[in-house]
This record gives sequence, structure tokens and C-alpha cells, in this order.
Amino acid sequence: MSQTLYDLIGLAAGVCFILALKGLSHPKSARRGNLIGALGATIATLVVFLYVTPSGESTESHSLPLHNLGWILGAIAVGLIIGVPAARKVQMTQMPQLVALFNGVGGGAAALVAIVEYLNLGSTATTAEVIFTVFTVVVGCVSFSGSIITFMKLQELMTTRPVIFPGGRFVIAATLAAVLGSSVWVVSALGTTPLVVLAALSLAFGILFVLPVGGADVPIVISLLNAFTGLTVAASGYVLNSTLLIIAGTLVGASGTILTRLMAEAMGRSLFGTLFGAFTAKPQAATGVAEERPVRSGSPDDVAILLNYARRVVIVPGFGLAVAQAQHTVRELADLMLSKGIDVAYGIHPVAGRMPGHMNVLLAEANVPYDQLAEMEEVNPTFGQTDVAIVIGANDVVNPAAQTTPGCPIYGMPILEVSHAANVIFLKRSMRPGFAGIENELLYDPKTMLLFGDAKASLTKVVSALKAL
Amino acid sequence: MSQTLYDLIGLAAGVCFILALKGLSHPKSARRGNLIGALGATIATLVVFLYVTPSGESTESHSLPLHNLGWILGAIAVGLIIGVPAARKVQMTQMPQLVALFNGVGGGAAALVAIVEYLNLGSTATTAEVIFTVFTVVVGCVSFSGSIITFMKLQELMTTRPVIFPGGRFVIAATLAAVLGSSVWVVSALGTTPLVVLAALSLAFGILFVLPVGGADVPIVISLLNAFTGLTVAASGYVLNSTLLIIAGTLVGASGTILTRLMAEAMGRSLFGTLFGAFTAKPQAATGVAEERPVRSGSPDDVAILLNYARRVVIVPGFGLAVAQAQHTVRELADLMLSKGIDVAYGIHPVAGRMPGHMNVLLAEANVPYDQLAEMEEVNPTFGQTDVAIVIGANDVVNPAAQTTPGCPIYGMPILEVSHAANVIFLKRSMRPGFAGIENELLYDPKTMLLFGDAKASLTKVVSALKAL
Amino acid sequence: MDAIAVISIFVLAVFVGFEVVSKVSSTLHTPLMSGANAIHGVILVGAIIVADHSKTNLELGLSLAAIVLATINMVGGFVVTDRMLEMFKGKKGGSK
Amino acid sequence: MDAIAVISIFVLAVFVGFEVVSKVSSTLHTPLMSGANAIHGVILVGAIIVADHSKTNLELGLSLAAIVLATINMVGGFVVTDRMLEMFKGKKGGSK
Ligand SMILES: NC(=O)c1ccc[n+]([C@@H]2O[C@H](COP(=O)([O-])OP(=O)(O)OC[C@H]3O[C@@H](n4cnc5c(N)ncnc54)[C@H](OP(=O)(O)O)[C@@H]3O)[C@@H](O)[C@H]2O)c1
Ligand SMILES: NC(=O)c1ccc[n+]([C@@H]2O[C@H](COP(=O)([O-])OP(=O)(O)OC[C@H]3O[C@@H](n4cnc5c(N)ncnc54)[C@H](OP(=O)(O)O)[C@@H]3O)[C@@H](O)[C@H]2O)c1
Repeated sequence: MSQTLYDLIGLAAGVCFILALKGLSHPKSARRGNLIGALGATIATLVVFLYVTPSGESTESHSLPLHNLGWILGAIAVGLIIGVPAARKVQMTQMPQLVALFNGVGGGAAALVAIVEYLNLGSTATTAEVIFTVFTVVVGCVSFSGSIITFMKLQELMTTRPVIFPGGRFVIAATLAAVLGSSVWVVSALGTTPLVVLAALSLAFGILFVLPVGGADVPIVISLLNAFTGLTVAASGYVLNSTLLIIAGTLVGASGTILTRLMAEAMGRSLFGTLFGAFTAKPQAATGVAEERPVRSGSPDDVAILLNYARRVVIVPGFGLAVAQAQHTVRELADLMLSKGIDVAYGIHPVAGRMPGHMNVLLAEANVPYDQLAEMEEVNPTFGQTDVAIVIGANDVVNPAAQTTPGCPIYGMPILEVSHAANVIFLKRSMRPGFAGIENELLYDPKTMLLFGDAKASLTKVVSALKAL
Repeated sequence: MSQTLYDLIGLAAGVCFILALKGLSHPKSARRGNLIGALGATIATLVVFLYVTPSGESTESHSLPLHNLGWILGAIAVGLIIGVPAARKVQMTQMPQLVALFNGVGGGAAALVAIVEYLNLGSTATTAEVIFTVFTVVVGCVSFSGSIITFMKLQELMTTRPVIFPGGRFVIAATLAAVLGSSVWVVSALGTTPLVVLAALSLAFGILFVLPVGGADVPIVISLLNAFTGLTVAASGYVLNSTLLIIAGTLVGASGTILTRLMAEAMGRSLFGTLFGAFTAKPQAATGVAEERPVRSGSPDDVAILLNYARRVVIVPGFGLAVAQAQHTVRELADLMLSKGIDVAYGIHPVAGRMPGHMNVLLAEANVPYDQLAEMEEVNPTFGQTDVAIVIGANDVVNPAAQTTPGCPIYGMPILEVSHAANVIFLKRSMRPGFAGIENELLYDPKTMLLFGDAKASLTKVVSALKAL
Repeated sequence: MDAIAVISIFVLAVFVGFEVVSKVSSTLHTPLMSGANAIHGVILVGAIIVADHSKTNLELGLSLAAIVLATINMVGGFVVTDRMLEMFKGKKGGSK
Repeated sequence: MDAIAVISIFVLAVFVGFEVVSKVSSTLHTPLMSGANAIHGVILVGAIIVADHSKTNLELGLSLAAIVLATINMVGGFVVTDRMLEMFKGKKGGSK
């Protein structure tokens, strides 16, 4: 295949990626967009077997098939065997960590590619190539180790709260300085040792960078690391002389940056605060311990009665609904109330759950009609006329501390103001706090009733009690 | 100045153009966007005096200053002396033709640049360069002569109705074939003569292409020619090896294409029908002659009385308002009615006047508050509750023929449905039809009252009559 | 610049152009058209380059004509667009 | 490819990326992130190229590792995104 044809096909794949992002930005075309992206990736992968651009400096072309073809196909097979079942079988609740993981391995792959190309080029590398290699290694490694930490946080393999140790900010600053120093070392001295040191330091920095990030900010960080990985791919594209990689990587870098900002806005966080949390946050006293204070807890029958006499009910779903897989049961409850002439809406907080749009995905799975899903801005003004707000497995997204307690991890996040409703019902299993690890005063409010237990079990009971009325 | 720095500055100018288009797409940032574009153009022009990229094949750099510097500066001065006053002094009503003219000269400039570069390169030109040159010459010349014809149509130096002569479609097809033929000739034979022939044929084709376009479609054609000119600039950029020209030209080409489609949609025209009008339209019988049928004409006092007792009045401005420069007077009338407690809105048709947004610009000039301007979709459903629709110098945009007479030049265009109002008042000077040259049945409708005379004079009389009531 | 780079730049610029303009309201159609029109006046740069390259009087004459036309397009275009947009700010009210 | 071409492509791709994503609703944040994530899995192409170039076992080993990781990123990313989006179609109603 001629160089030009090869390049043109690469460009076509790049166009597929643009169309994919375009499609993914609109609900109707999102799925098709993703498929177009997959098509582009497939084309790009297949075509590389037919022609390999000569690397960096050397201009000799070589004959097909690729060297190491068997190994390459084997490695792809291994990747497929690992990746596809993981993506197929993961539960909805665990998707965010899977995305983090996929992002991390992408960053790792980019770093490895840069390292191999660096070894391969040896002393023939131009300064520009070395600089791009350094960039790719640093950012790829940070993305890799950072994503692993976010994965562990989301999977609750470690605490979801900010990990801040005394003097931490100095350690981070020192590591960053060391990364920069060894970057200079690589550029000036060349050779394998500096590169290994650089990679190791970058991995360490990635860990230190993400550890102090509070759980609520984790998705923002995933998105940011995602954008970073995109940029490393673009940098690799420069070194490997591949227009496709430059375009694809830059696209992801740019759209990822915008997306990160949009997500931070939706969560009411400042991007700066999120990223430099380590430098601004102080070690906090643990506030996650449930206090011994009186609460009003009720039975499924009590809840059913409250609902039965309401004119308007707002259902506020949260992460617990996903954990309990209670989306079908909640729909059953809503339908039942509707059939009784009660006005029912779902109040959807943009960051309820563990990924933006989590609740939409979950409720869509149970075929809840779109028009019953009300966004935060829509539903907040209506709580004054709402008789019952029923909060199912949500906590942080209704926590008034976001408005009243400056300095708490969620301060400034817009919340669903359920406290304006005449009655608030919480369905949760215990008095434990939510993701951000902070106490929710609303649980102790006199107009709040708690129904303890797994959301699905509780809802099933409420449904039968309501039917019996 | 080094090549790289020069190229980077060019890229910065390209970015300015992107930001300019971005800004121009939003009302708030539009003016700033235009200034950013002007900034980019200024930078690009200044920097070319400091460094000139070697043309096409030759790679020798040369020392400053430019050859022919005096001539160049002189020519720029001439351009400024012609362009600035024309742009400064033109009346609002004549802006569309000025834009058409500016677009035409741009196309002409691109064609000239391509011709000179072709002469200059001589036999050293690569095939790709020759092909791009041919493209630029053809499209630039079409854009030039086509724009001149649109200018003449808009300036009413010639008829605004489609010019269709028997056998016209064959002449056009033959000219097109000749253009293609001589393109091949230029590519294969090279030399000056074929190029001159090509340019002449292209100019002829531009004229023939635009002549059969109906007046209402003229702005669509301007927009299309504008996009074409953009593409020629991009092609010149390839020949002259200027990234800036490639980017700027492509931007204009792409955005111009979209804009053309949007405009055609707003006017309810099919782009295809507009462009190939020559091949589909049949010579029409002249319908523009005023018939002798009874109409109900009234005095300013009659109008004032109708208005005085209305609860809701919709003002429908059109091209005649611009001709009469009656925007201030109409505002006076509206304010007077408002002060009398009458509900007043302006119903703005997207293509009222002679350019999209013409009415908005005009009324903004008279400081009419934005919130009184209602778009077509908004205002149409309200005519049922409207007591008086007062149509000031508009005709085609309220002509029911667009809905009832298949085959008439405006058939399919969405209109302002003033006929649903209880009373319709037309302010116009005569029974002459509007731009599209077709009869308006509504003028003969029993509920229509006509107030003949120049819009400004009539309005002034109505205002004093209304004050006196 | 090699072909693939030129084509890539072209394709990407097409997307930028499409995206940037795709949601403009009809009110701004005319200023946008006029502004885009002014932008392609940057062919002035090309005209200056060929005037510099010109070796014969014919070439010089044609390129000077191109400079005049391009200047009119560019400067006139930006000025006329600015005049149109100036009127849009009218919202604030106040006398003419 | 020369520097200016690379930079131009980069700058234009930045604009495309910005524009395309700038108005996405929060509902689609996660699928979009996940889809973009899958796209950068195209580093697989780079990994295959360096595997082909590899001359030592170390290089080959590292590039095979890169291929495995990149494949996971790319294929897993598209599959998981598709699964998420599949659920969005729920609108039509009907039983699960
Ligand atoms: N959406 C995103 O993009 C995203 C990503 C990462 C983090 N976050 C953060 O996650 C939080 C989301 O808020 P949220 O209100 O949805 O969740 P949350 O604050 O984490 O609260 C979840 C609640 O559900 C309860 N729960 C858990 N399992 C349950 C079950 N099986 N049955 C019944 N209840 C159960 C928990 O209480 P018990 O344990 O007592 O049952 C907990 O109070 C915010 O802090 C947000 O910033 C969001
Ligand atoms: N907006 C655009 O982008 C654009 C561009 C080009 C063409 N067009 C086309 O232009 C037309 C616009 O429709 P329109 O309804 O605004 O205009 P129109 O159909 O051209 O009608 C204008 C009316 O104003 C009257 N008039 C002219 N001067 C007057 C004056 N001094 N005082 C009072 N009345 C005066 C004319 O009648 P008298 O002569 O009897 O006074 C005529 O009936 C459509 O066909 C549209 O497709 C639009």
C-alpha cells in the first residue's frame, strides 16, 4: 500500500473519531457515534498491518508482513481476552472504575510505546523527538498510576476520602521537582537509566497527585487523566510520524479538557481546587462516624400511608439505588402512585451515583420514561409544593452541608433541596454517611422519616403496603 | 524573520479567523469577533512584508524589502481609498449588494493571484499546482462575474426576476462543458492562451449561472459564491505554500456552505432548486402587472382609529420600511400605542428586507428593545388573538401564495400569517408587487385596508392622527 | 508541506468551520456572511506575494490589480460588518 | 511532516475537540468520557508499529505489553461505552 493511501486511510479514521465525538454529544446519535468511533479504530488497526510508516528518521520502507507478526497478533488476542469480558460483565455500578482502569492502561501503553521508540531510535533521535518522548513517558505514567489509584478508590479497595499526610505537600512538590529534573537529565544525557528513573518518578507522582483528591472529585480526575492520555497519544503521533495519532490524541485531549471543566461545573467544584487539593486541604478530623442522636425511623406501612395521601411526590435516587439494583422496583412504585393519581417526578442530581448521568442510565434500564426525569434546576423550585420527597440511597446530593458548612468536602456543590418538601423519607441501610464521608443533618430533621434496610427490599415492602391501602 | 516564526504568526492569524467566526455566531460577541478577524487580517498583512515564503518550487529565500514595494503599497492605498468610504457611506438598504460586490472582488483577486503565479511558475509548475490554479481561476471568475450580476439585481440595475431565455439551459450546459474542456486543455497543454480562454469562459458561466436565479434566491447565491471564494483562497494557499491561506480559505468555504444551507432553510428554499433553477424553471408569464380589481384603501385617520381600539397589534416590517428609512417613526408609533395600553409586538420574518436579519438591524438602529421583536415561529400562533396586523413595506413575507400557489417563486417559504388577524393594514406606495414579482391576494381581501404612500410619510400622519384621538 | 498534511489541515478546518457556524441564529446570517467574506480578503497576502515574485510588467500589473481588489474585499468587508453589528447593540436604549 | 504542519493540525484539532464537545448535557458526560477514552486506545497503532520496529527482546517485550494494554483500552472502552448507551434508548418503553 502506498504511503499516501495509508495516510489517507489514517485520516479517514481520524474523521471517524471526530464524528464519534460529535455523535456522543447528542443523546439520539450517541450510540451510533460510539460505533463510528469503533469503526475508525478498527480501520486504523487493520490498515497498519498492510503498511508501516518508516519510523522517525529512517526512511527505508520495508516489506510485509510486519516483523514479529505472530507476537503482535498474540498480544492483541490477550488484550481482547482480558478487555472484552471485563467490559461485558461489569455491573453498572462498577463502570466508572472500569473506565478509570481502561484510561490508565491507555496511558501505560502510550508510555511504553514512547520508551520502546526511544530505545529504538537510540542516538538518532532529534531533540524534538526526545522532548516529546519525555512528555509521553511522564504524562503516560502519571495517567497510569493515577488511574489505578482512582480505580482503587472507586472500587473501595482503599478509602474514598482524601488521603492527606503531614508534610504531604512537600513530598509532592519534591517529587514534581524530581520529575522535572530527570526530564532535563533525559534530554541532556540520553540513555536508558535516566528514562527508567523518569518513569519511576512519574509513577510515584501520579500516585501522590491523586491520593489527596476527595472521593467526590474522583470522576473529575479521571476525566482529566483521560485528557492527559489523549495528549500523550498526540505526542507519540509526532514521534512515530502518524497524523492519525496526532489528530486522535489531540481530539481526546481537547474534548477531555472541556469535559473536565463541564463536569467540575456540574458538581460545583473548582477545577483548581480539585487538582491542587493537596496543597490547600488540611488534614481533617474524621467526621464519618455515625453519631448517637435521635432519629425518626418508620415502617414500610408508615411510608405507604404518607405516599398515599400525597398529591406530589419527588423521588430522589442516589448511589444506593444502583447498589441495591432497585431501579425496577422504584419504577413499580412510581407507576403505582401514578395510577393512584399522584403527581410523581424523579429529581435527578447530575452527580448522583458514581458517574455523571448514572441515574439516567440506571432508570433508563428500567424503562422509566424520560419525561418523568427532572433535572436539578427544574425540580428544585418545585419542592415547596411537594408533599413527600423520597430519597432512595442518596445522601451527599441532598446534604444541606453543601450550602451551610464552608470547608466541608462538598461545600459549594448544588444540591437537591429536598428539605423544602413537607416530608422527607430516606431509604438507607444505616446511619453511615455517603461518598464524601460527611454527616447529613437532614437525617435528624423532625420532618424526616428513615426507613432502614436495603433499598430494593424496602421498596418492595412499601409497594405491597401501598397496594394494600 | 525565520520561516518558522513567519509560519507561526500566520497560524496565529488563522486562529484569529476561527475566533472571529465563533464570535460572529453569537449576538453578544459578534462585534468583538469581527474585530478579532480584522486583527488577524492586519497581522497577516503586516507580517508578509517582513518575510515572503519562497514560491512553489523555488526554495531560494530573498532579502528584504519586497520587490515592487512601492507599487504594492500604492495598490493597497488605492484599495483603501475605494473600499473604506464605500463601506462607511453605504446605506443600510444597500449593504447586501455591497457584500456581494466585496465578495466578487475577492473572487477576482484570487483568480488574478492564481493567473500571475501560473505565469510566474511557467513550466516548473507541478501537475497539482496546475490543477489548483485551474480550480482557482474557474471558481474565482465565476464568483466574480456571478457577484457582479447579483449586485446588479439587488441594486435594481437590472430585473430582479429570473432571467430565463429559450434554450437557456443548453447554453449554460454548453458553457459548462466548454469550461471543463478548457480546464483539461490548460492542464495538458499549459501556456497562456488556454488560461485566458478558461478565464473568459468562466466569467461567462458565472453570468449565465446567476441570471436565472430568482430575486428571492439572490442572497443564497451570494452566500454560496462567498463559500466558493473561500475555497479558491484555500487553493491559492496550496499553490503559494501558505498555511494561513489554506486555513482561512477552508474556514470560509466550510462555514459559508453551512450558512448557505441555513439561509436556504430559513427562506424555505431548496438549495438544489435554487442552483439549478436554470434547468428546472420554465419561462414564466409576467405576473407583476398590477390588476384592476377593487381594493379598500383608507386614510391615516381610519388607520389611527383601528389602532386606537385594538388590544393587540403586530407590526410586520419589510423592505419598504428600510427604503423609507421609517424605523424611527415606526418606533414612535409603537411607543405611542404602548403608552395607550395596547399590546404591541414586531413580527420579524427571517428574510424580510434584502438580507437575513435586515429588520433586526434596522429596528436596532432605532433602539427598539429586543423583547418586542418576535420571531416568526413565536408570532404566528398569536395572529388569531391579534386585532390589527400592520404591514409596513412588506409584501412577499406575508403573501399567502407561498402556501397556496405551487410553482410560484416563493412557494414553500414560511410566511407571517397576518391573514389570521382580525384586520390587516398595508402601508405601501402602490399596488406593485414585492421582490419576487408576484401578486399578493391579501391586498384584495375584504379585511385588508391599504394606506398608500411612502411608509415614513404615512406613519408620521398616523402618529399625529393617533395622538389627536 | 506534504500532501497528507495539507489534506489533514483542510479536513480539520472544514470541521472547525462547520461546527463554529452550525448553530447561528438567522438574525446573524448577514453579518456572519459579511464577516466570512471579509476573511477571505486575506488573499491580499497572496496578492502581495505574487507582486513580489512578478518578473514582467504583465505579471506586476495583474498582481497590483489583485492587491487593489483584495484590499477592497478585506478592509471594506470588515468595516461594513462592523457597521452592521454596531446597530445590534441598540438594546441599551438611549437616543440615536 | 514539517513542524508548522504538525502545529497547525494540532491547533485545528484542538478547536474541533472543543467545539464538538462544548454543549453536551450532563447526562452524557460519562459515556462521552468513556468514548473519548476508547478513542485514545488507538495508541494500539503506535504499539504495533514499535513492535514491528523492535530489535531486542526488551523492546519486543515492552511493545507487546503496550499492545495488550492498548487493546484493552480500545476494545474494552468501546464495548463499555456501547453498553452504557444501550441503556439510554430505554425511552421506547416496553418490558425489560
Ligand atoms: N456522579 C458522579 O460523577 C460521581 C462520581 C464519583 C463520586 N461522586 C460523588 O458521589 C456522591 C453521590 O451522591 P449520592 O447521594 O448519590 O450517594 P452517596 O452520597 O454516596 O450516598 C449513597 C447512600 O446510599 C446508601 N446506600 C448504599 N447502598 C444501599 C442499599 N443497598 N440500599 C439502600 N441504601 C444504600 C448509603 O447509606 P447506607 O450505607 O447507610 O445504606 C448512602 O447514604 C457525591 O458525593 C458525588 O460527588 C459522584
Ligand atoms: N432578507 C433576505 O435575505 C433577502 C434577500 C434578498 C431577497 N429577499 C427577498 O426579498 C423579499 C422580502 O420580502 P419583503 O416582504 O420584506 O419585501 P418585498 O416583498 O420586496 O416587498 C416590499 C414592499 O415594500 C413596498 N415599499 C417599497 N418602498 C416603500 C416605501 N418607501 N414606502 C412604503 N412601502 C414601500 C413595496 O411596495 P410599493 O412599491 O407598492 O411601495 C413592496 O410591496 C422576499 O421575497 C425575500 O425572499 C430577501
